[in-house]
Amino acid sequence: MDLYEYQGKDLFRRVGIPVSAGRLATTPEEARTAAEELGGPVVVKAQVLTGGRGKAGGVKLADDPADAEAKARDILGLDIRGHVVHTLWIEKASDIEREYYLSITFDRGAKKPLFMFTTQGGVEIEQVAEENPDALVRLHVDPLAGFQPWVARRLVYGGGVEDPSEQKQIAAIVERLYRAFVEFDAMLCEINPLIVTPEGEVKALDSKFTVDDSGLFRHPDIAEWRDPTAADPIETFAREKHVTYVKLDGDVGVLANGAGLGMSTVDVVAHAGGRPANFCDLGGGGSAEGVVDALEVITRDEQVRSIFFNIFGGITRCDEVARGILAALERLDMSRYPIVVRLDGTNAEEGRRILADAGREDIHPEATMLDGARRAVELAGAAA
Amino acid sequence: MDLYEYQGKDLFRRVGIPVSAGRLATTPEEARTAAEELGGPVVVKAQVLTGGRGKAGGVKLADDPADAEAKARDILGLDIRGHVVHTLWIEKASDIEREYYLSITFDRGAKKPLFMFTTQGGVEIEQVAEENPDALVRLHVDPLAGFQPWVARRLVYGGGVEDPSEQKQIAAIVERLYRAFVEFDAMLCEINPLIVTPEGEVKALDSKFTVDDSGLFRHPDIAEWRDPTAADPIETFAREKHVTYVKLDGDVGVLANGAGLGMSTVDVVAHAGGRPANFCDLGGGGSAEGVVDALEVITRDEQVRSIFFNIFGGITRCDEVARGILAALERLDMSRYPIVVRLDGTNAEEGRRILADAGREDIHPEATMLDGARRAVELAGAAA
Amino acid sequence: MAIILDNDTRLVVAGLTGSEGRFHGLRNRAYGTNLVAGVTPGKGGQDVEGVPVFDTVADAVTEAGANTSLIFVPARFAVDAIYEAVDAGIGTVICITEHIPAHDMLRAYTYFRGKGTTMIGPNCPGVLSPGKANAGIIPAEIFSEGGVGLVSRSGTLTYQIGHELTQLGLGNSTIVGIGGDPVVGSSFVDVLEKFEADAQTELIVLVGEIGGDEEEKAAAYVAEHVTKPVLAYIAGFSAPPGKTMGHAGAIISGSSGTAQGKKEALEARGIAVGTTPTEVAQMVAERME
Amino acid sequence: MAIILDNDTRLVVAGLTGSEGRFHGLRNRAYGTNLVAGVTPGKGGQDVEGVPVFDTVADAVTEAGANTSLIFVPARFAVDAIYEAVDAGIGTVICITEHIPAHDMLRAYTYFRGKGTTMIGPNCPGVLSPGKANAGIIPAEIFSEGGVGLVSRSGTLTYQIGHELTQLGLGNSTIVGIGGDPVVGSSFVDVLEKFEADAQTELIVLVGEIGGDEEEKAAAYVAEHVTKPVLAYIAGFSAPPGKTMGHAGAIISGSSGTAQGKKEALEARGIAVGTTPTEVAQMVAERME
Repeated sequence: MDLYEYQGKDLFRRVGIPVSAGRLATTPEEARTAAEELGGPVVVKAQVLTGGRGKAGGVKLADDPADAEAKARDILGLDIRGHVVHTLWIEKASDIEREYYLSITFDRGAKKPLFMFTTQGGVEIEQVAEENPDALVRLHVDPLAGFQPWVARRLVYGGGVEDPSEQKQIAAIVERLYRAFVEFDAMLCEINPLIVTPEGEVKALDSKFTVDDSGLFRHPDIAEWRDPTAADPIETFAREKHVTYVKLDGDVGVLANGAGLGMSTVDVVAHAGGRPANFCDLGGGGSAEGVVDALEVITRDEQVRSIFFNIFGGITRCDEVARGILAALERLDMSRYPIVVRLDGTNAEEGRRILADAGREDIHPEATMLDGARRAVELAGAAA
Repeated sequence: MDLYEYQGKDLFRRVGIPVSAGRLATTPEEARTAAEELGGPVVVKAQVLTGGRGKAGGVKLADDPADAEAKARDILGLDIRGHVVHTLWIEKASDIEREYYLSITFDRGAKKPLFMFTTQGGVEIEQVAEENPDALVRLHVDPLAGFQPWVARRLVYGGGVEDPSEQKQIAAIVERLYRAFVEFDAMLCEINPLIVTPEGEVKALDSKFTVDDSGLFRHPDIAEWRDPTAADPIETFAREKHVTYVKLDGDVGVLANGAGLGMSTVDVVAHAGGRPANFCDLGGGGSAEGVVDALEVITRDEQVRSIFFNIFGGITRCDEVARGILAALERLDMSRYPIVVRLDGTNAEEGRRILADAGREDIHPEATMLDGARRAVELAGAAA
Repeated sequence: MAIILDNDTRLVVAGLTGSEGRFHGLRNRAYGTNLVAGVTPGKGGQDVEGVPVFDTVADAVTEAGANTSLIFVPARFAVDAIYEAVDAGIGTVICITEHIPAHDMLRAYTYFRGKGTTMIGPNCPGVLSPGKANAGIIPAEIFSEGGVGLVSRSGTLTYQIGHELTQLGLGNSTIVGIGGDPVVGSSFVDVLEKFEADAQTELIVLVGEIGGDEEEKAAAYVAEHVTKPVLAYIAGFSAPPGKTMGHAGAIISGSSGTAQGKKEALEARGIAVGTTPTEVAQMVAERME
Repeated sequence: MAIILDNDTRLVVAGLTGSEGRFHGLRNRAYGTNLVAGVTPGKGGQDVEGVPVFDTVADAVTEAGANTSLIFVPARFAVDAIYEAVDAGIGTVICITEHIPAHDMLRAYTYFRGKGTTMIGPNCPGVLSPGKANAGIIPAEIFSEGGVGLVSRSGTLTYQIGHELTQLGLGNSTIVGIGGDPVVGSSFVDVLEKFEADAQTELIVLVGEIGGDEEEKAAAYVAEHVTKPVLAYIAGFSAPPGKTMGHAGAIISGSSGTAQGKKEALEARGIAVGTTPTEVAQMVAERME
């Protein structure tokens, strides 16, 4: 689960990482009030779960409350890489002397947390890594031994920070960031930029924070932060129905059981010349009711022209899937969708017979995954 | 640092291990008041840093406040294995259905914390280990991975606890005891007995708690608990003077530099037929001032008849030690003590010359450790 | 021979008295796996269709000689079950449970790797050595014994490829589902090493997917250490960046973890990558002739 | 040859700019030890009598080729210095610092043992390989090069025995003070293993003291794995139970850890135990003839 800047900063504050004072606002008027309360110039920042908001005009300096209201009006409703701005973070403006970068991520390859630090902050870290790799200090932490003070020293001295007061402040932030990373089950905590003010104060000017979904049960307060308006509305609906669904931009609806087979099915549809409309994993259980829910989710996407069921039964029983398809056809308006069905594995024959016995013209059985994909692509083309 | 029962129970309470309500008392009157406040029958328990207080009459049941006052009168001032009772812990009496044993210690051999649990509680654990080893469950915890719930299950099921409510309560206590062990830098946390009341409630009826002296800087509140009245008065004085000193029961005062050489010197004095009065380590530095302090400590012991300086100079410089001896002779009343001095290692010749130049009859130089010990034993015998 | 599971496997199921543990445990036994024990705290002394249940894994080892643990307990208790198995001296741990917090697995991984335990999963379908033993949820009936070693991050995709192989008359030495989480107990490299050392395995099929860099590492490892032919399939060419595709580990972050990148890394090391499961199976058949 | 330290030793001193670190570090250099660097955070770029000082151990490894770390920093920072050295790839760590909390060392021990680091101490006098290198506070001038390996939990007692040996014309391969804390990086067994493998060492003297069971373990190890003659001395026969004798580890708990028990354990395995340091030296001289 990705957090908004203001949420990540809330977590930073909890572990003692310095951030600027700020207020949330969802209307230009609230932005004005926030600026009044904060006093002095403020920065009006779009809260969106994507990068590049600065270039897209989502971050603006405002000299006074009236200006804050005007800038808020500009930014609210902006579409930034497909994310519409509903929320603003109004923050006291900071003078910036230098911009650094600090992050800790989950290094899956090394199976260890990885710190990265550079004094070349304020730009994308990938760019630093590519153009000036020596300026980027990378350091792993042993997950059992945990954080040790030398880690902070290696980052700070290795990164070339020379001022002793800065060294000390950054070392403290490094240790606290590790605590945030572990305590909040984070997969990523990034501070970019980590700024030094003209007065020599170091603080986090932005936050990028990703929490492990599997760890959320330990953090009910963070789990409540999930913003249904942030995701695609169909994905939000899918989450409510407990259906694993990712929207793509095509016209062939895809259902499979299992994530790997699901990804492969999407690929094979593309390989057959089609454009998959989604990724959808029925999951291990694959009850008839689950099939109805998944079809309800998929058909919310108005682009869908045909549907391809690709089931390889293991725990999932093909007869159950077949019953689910028939139940959905009764309960939902499925008249627009030809359905291609490929069943194999557990109880596949029974499943095929159930569908055949239903004698419906809109159900198209196919014997293999590849043939099924081809047929679904063909039918989507015919329906377009 | 060993803690009193009431101090250990305070730490138990902090981590959530159930203990009975109680009050401290240092006079019979306070014991009466405590019993009144607690209500009902109480147990009056001598607070001493040694075992076997029960057999010595240091733990008594009192039916009412008047009885508590009487029992307190009996117990205060008792000498239990050389420890005089100054403090009592007045605790609400518990009905005991069963007595178990639970501890966690620092297993130096395995370099891991070691849990021990048995349902045969209430007796010395060494006895259980010897007579009924199968009844004692021993289980290590990996210090980096830390406590895992299965550890508690192995102890509880392995120990043969059958009641599910007891299993659950003990498992929780096991986890909390581990937390106490780590959080308070303990070397030993022992609950004996861990009782089950007739109502099925599990709680710690006693506590034995040893905190690592080197970890005390993290626990200033615990460090303050050190009771100067608990130790031998000369040892307490030595602690104030920062002299490493252990009182023994002989008449040859021993000073050496280094713990190993100190122990060895004590042994060699005994080997030479004498009775060492103490172990005393001058430490690595061995300044003249330190020598004066150590001599002041040693001569507080009225049994001392002669003193043996055994110095092998490494960092310690023998000339400095010699100067310290002469300074002490000037500043302290050392007239009763013949002093045997063996100097070797760094600046030994200069040290020997300094002593020789002083031309004192009460200083007896010897060339080897063994000869020095023999001479000191001989002089102690002559002085007796 | 085969790897991880064989005729010497003595399986204990953690969570045998739960509905999933019972269903799959007994299914594994019905296949011929030597299921010697179950573990459920508080249910020691009971049995599940004749399989004795113990309170602790240590008891299952001492009393029933268990040497392999199959974990079906819920996510919040699964990591504890892993530690328990490792500390009881179990040499092979297979964990089916999904949604284990990544930080918990990270610590557990560091711990059991130091102990030399073979761990498969979590969030995996398990391991099947056809004709010998099955531990997990892989539908054994669609596989037959043979010379193809199959290792995959995914369950159903493995069945799909296995099925295509079976239809071409090819069998498997062992099928290993390493799991789709960010931290899994055994990587492709770990399993490749075992297949390389296994006499029964003649050819290895590696089934990868987007996310992480295990496929890239596997490619490098194969080039240096594997003498047997290796073929591959990668799922997720159509996946958009930044979205997890069902598995917590299947996510493209920035420019890393893409299917195309993995395909190129594999091909650069001479490992042919099939475009569809069907094509991979055909490629295997050609090599095995 | 010798063990732990030899002519290939490239020493970095953690805390070289502190008074103790400077005094002993320079003394070690004066003896002939190849002191290549010091480490003090914030003092990188300075030097101590020509020895370059770095901010981090990693820099000392990269820039000065350090392979052995000698730690003189205060107790509260010493464990961090151990971790730092281990993670910087230092193969041998010698820690003189005393009063390190036992729990901190317990965790550090578990960590560095998993990495294969050789660690000596803490709370120890260091290591001396006469004629080659000295790291720590052992007064090197009283020792000479020879065939006796000496391992001890104590500092001055070691000097005493070494001195007696020197007076009998005997020299040492290496003198190792393993330290007097409850948890030390290398046990007697670890050092015995090295002496057994060392060509220069002809005979081993083990100097133990009350507390713990490392002497008992050493006795068992010698009986099974050591072909060279081993002699021993134990200090603390007159020590009362329950009192720490200077070293945090020197405490008799209940009936375990007594000098008599250790003596008996050693003698039961055929290891002669001298009654005084002088007697031990004489016994060595007899064996070395």
